[in-house]
Amino acid sequence: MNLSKKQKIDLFNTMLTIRRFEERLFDEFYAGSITGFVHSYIGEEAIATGVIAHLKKEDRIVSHHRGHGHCIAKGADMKRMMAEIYGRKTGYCKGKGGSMHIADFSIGMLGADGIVGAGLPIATGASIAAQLEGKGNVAAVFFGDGACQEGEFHEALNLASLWKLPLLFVCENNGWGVNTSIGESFGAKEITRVPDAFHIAHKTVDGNDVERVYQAAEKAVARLRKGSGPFFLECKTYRWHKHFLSDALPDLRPKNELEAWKKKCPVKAYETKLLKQGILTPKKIAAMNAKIMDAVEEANQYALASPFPKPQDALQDIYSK
Amino acid sequence: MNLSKKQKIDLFNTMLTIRRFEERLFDEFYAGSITGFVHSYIGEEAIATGVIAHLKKEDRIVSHHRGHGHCIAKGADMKRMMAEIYGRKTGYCKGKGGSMHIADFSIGMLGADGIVGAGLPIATGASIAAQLEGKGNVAAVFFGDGACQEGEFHEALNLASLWKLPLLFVCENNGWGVNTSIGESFGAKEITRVPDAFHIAHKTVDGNDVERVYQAAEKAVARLRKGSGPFFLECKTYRWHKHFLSDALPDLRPKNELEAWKKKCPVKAYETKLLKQGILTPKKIAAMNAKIMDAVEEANQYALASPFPKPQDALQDIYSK
Amino acid sequence: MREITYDQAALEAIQEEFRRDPRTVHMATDLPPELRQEFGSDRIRVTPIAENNFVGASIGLAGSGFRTVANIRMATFGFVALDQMMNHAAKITYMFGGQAKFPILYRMTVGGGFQGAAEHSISPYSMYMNVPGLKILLPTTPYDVKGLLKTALRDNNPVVSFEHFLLGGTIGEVPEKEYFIPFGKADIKRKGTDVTVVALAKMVHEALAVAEELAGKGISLEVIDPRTLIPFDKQTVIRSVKKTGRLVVVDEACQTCGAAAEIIAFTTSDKSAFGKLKSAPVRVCGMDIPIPFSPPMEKFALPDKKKIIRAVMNVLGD
Amino acid sequence: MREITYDQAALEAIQEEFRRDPRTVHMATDLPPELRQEFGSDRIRVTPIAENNFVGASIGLAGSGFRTVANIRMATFGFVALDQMMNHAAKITYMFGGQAKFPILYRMTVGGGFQGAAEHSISPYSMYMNVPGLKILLPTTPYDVKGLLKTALRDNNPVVSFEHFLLGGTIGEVPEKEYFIPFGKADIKRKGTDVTVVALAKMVHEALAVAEELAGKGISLEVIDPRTLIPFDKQTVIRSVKKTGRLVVVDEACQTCGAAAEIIAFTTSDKSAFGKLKSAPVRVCGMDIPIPFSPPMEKFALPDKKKIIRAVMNVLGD
Ligand SMILES: Cc1ncc(C[n+]2csc(CCOP(=O)(O)OP(=O)(O)O)c2C)c(N)n1
Ligand SMILES: Cc1ncc(C[n+]2csc(CCOP(=O)(O)OP(=O)(O)O)c2C)c(N)n1
Ligand SMILES: [Mg+2]
Ligand SMILES: [Mg+2]
Repeated sequence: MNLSKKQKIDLFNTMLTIRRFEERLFDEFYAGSITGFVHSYIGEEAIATGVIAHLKKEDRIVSHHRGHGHCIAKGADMKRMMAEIYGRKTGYCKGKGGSMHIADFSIGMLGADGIVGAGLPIATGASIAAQLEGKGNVAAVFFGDGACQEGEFHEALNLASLWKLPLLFVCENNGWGVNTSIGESFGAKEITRVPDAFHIAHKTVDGNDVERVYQAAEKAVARLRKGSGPFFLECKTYRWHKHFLSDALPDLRPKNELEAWKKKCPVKAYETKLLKQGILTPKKIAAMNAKIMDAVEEANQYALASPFPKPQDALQDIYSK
Repeated sequence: MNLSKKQKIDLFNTMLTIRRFEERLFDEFYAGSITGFVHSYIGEEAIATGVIAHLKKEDRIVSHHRGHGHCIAKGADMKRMMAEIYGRKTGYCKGKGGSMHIADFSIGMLGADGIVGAGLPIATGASIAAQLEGKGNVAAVFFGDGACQEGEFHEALNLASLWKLPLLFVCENNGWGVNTSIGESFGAKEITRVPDAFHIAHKTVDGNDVERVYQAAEKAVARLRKGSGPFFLECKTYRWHKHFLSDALPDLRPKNELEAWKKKCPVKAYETKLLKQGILTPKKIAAMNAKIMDAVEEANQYALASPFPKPQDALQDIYSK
Repeated sequence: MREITYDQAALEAIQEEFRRDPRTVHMATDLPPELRQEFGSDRIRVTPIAENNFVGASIGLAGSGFRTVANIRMATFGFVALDQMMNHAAKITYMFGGQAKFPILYRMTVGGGFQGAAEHSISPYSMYMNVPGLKILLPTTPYDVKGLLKTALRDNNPVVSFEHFLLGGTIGEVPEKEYFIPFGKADIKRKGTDVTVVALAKMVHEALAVAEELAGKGISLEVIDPRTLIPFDKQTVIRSVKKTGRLVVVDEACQTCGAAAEIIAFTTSDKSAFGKLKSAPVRVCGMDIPIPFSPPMEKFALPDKKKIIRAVMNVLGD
Repeated sequence: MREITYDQAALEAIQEEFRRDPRTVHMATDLPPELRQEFGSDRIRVTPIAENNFVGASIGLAGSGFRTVANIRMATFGFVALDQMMNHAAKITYMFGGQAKFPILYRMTVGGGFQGAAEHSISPYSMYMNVPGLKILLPTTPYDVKGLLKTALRDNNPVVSFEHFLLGGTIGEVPEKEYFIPFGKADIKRKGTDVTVVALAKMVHEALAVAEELAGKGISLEVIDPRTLIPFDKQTVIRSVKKTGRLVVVDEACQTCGAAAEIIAFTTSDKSAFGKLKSAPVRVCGMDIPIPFSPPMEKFALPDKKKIIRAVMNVLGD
């Protein structure tokens, strides 16, 4: 399908929003206003953007430790995200979750999660629900190349294949798990060989090219809605920051690798393309950017102005009524 | 490689020994002399026999819940096996293990095990040891089709592929896990698609044809000894008895399926073949059988004559010195 | 009143609630034929042998508005699934700030005494008790299992029901009429005045047998079955101990860090109960060893009536 | 004496033992550069992210005559590996009748206080204590971690070392000369007469700070660090309680069924200690909630000096 002008601008806008959101947050993190484990999605924005563009509110997603991008793309409120990351009462999880555990069930964002691979079984459940409801809704699960090493990956592929679950596997293959390269940690030269073994349709795309991701996801989601079973979309990409912001371990990845990937910045690349196509102008971009910066700053201010939870609030939400 | 007369007779002898051992044991079980969970290997004897024929004492194996055949083929002492199954002090595990937990580390039999899939990671360790020792020794792990559904399977394949471990995966595919068929429980139409995804060499053979198993294992083990990495051998077979002898659940597998497989009895088929080839005569078979029956009966009597452990023996062996 | 088996009572609870609520799903590696027949293969699913997957899938289903019953079978298989159980099921309500409900019933069998050996004979409920966020049941009779599972199937949280392997076939009275047993309400299965005996799982029955036997000798035991471990009805235990001044806790699970340790700890930490204790409390637990296969050793490893009697005599000062 | 960090001390223990015994292997998802440099890639292996696999592979290596150090990193990742840990590592020596040795050292970090939130902040040692067959360490100082790991690396059993996440960078005296700390020998980190304080993991340091503070007010605390949870040096605790008549147990882990419950249970079950207790023992533990992310709530959930002081005053009858 050809993308409309509006669609293209929307994609760019989402990517830029994720980028600006994280940049703002990092300033605060390095200034000491935010603590805990914060994993950056910068460099990988095209994936969440291109995939989630096809999902409705009723479609459910499960994310991983690097989850800000998925939240934003699914339509989460940046104010409540930021407040959560700051540990404030007004955050999505009332300050109980932090960066690694943001969820918004009301928009089908079933949560970021800190255990590698653990979103996969949960997502099979979300897709069973979609299947049972029979309304053509789907589930999507985002996970890294590292998650493919855990047995949970295998079990989820098997179940999805067997039960023809409407589940979109989105592997964000950034080539590394912390400081271990995929070559050192995964025996199948291409990850997609594994879903292929389970007869799961798959495709590998440049995860830094938002239109490629968009187009591949479009076909995949259409298949899923028709009930044709799961789809596996591998998106090759790269993480720009350390594994998590305050990681004490040095980043051992080759410097030139990072430099090369930075040249393939998904946001910049799309900006250049849309400028060339005349869909955007420098002025328009500046306006978009300003608007995003305002929204991000608003979120930041909202978080800063929000109260911390009371100590005793820790005693709430252990159980649901 | 062509099998010598002696090799053929040995294969037949091992299979028959496993068969007679279990038959004897079942009589005792149904008579009430033996308690606990006893899983029968009858119908699958050709696999342990054909594979382990290529293993030396220094090669290590890991078995699963259906482990009697692997023990016998690896050269375990039937007296101590029987005594263990009876829970006697003279058993391999001093009565602590029972049928599901027989091991003889002195001959490289690292144990039967009751958790589906759990032998796989343990076997990767045994093969790392072989690799580190650098003497061309190998490890082999036996597991059912059911075990392929657990994440432990995936993780073991990945590690073996990645580290080129001298590990022989022997999948005893009997088509069922308890009352669930492989078709209902595994998404890859052929199991070997999964090791294939990890670039692990593989072969599927008729697991009821001991020479086929033998020949496939011969090539596989030779490869392993040369350091060419893991091998995956799938052996198609069938279990004749209920999942375990005292299983309260009815056997829900189609009756005709069982009948068909019984016609393909690995022991009977090989007997017929060796008779045809003039390698065995009815007289020789009778003699072999009598000798095996004697040995099995000796084992049985040994077990029966052995004392039970003292209650306080339960307090020993929690830790090694 | 009609008498049915424990397993039958559990099944009835599920049947009744599955009839009431179509957004319920059953998952297990084996097929419960009665359920499949009545509710069909969409709702009654046979899973691959991948416990961690279906324990996790239950969470995804719950977060999507479905209620799942996931039967893990033996508790030992549950160890394969502890990532999803402990890192997720137990924590997901809390760490997401209570924005969603996770109605899940996990079932598994515990216990020894059937020559299952070390792997298959285990009662790990205290491990689950140490990770907040789960509710934990320990039903000991057909009546209790039905009433507790019924309540579980209306609860909006992950509930884990530990059912002793050897209780499944036991028979007891179960009303035809619908009933629910609230969580956090211990059952005083026998009233008494001399010694408080808190017994767990199958040991409730051994304790009751001992109580009967000792009654003949003029010793009166109060036998308390907590029925739910989380929440735990501490007050009933404390009240009883304040009355009797003596406490014996009987549990088949390994002694160290078992539920029995917790029961003694919260009782002795309670000032009023502590003040009334006439003698040191005693545990009668499974030994701190893996369960051996061979019957004489297995019997030695597990609590029994004799050991309970010895403990009772001990707290009575004999 | 020279001072080094806790992490450095742990590393030294491994280096020394790896030099001594070439049949030693290190596995973890990350690369310890000093070890890799000295011992090469055959022995120092970076594993895939598959904890259950390398926990199990350690067992196979052990059964084949190798000793493995498997670093799981955070205890929360250990839940992925509990099948191999609980069903196998803990039981394999026993269920095979002691015919083989399984020398393995498992390491993982525990604890909260660094805004890791519910999943990454956990201290599940009592779960491991409930499954017999493992030896369990809880080293709290650079000196202890080196001496205990040295002993672990000569032990022929699976040993699990739980190391508090926030202790890794702490500094302390560690002799240059080789030494070993035996298992099952508690360390009385401060002698005292009024109250016995048994403290675990990082809480040892909080308890010592409280002891120092209260000493100024004429209250004398005896602070006991058990150092190993299995085996547990019960006698040192009991002896101390018989002297002081008062017991406070401080642990960051969740209270219910935690190690603190066991410590209170074995102490109050001891007739001689029970007889000497002047007041009900008190636990100061992590609350029975998942650890929340936000600092005010996280602080509230964990024990601290104030809470310890309150407990001490409580057992002293104030
Ligand atoms: C079960 C488990 N093991 C280890 C970790 C520690 N850990 C967190 S993220 C990570 C790397 C994950 O790599 P990948 O899945 O590729 O995601 P990426 O960080 O590259 O986006 C590791 C090892 C964890 N969180 N959970
Ligand atoms: C983790 C785990 N889940 C479930 C079981 C119960 N169980 C024992 S054997 C078995 C079936 C195994 O099937 P397969 O691996 O094909 O071996 P087979 O019995 O057919 O030889 C099951 C489900 C178990 N022992 N361990
Ligand atoms: Mg990655
Ligand atoms: Mg099978």
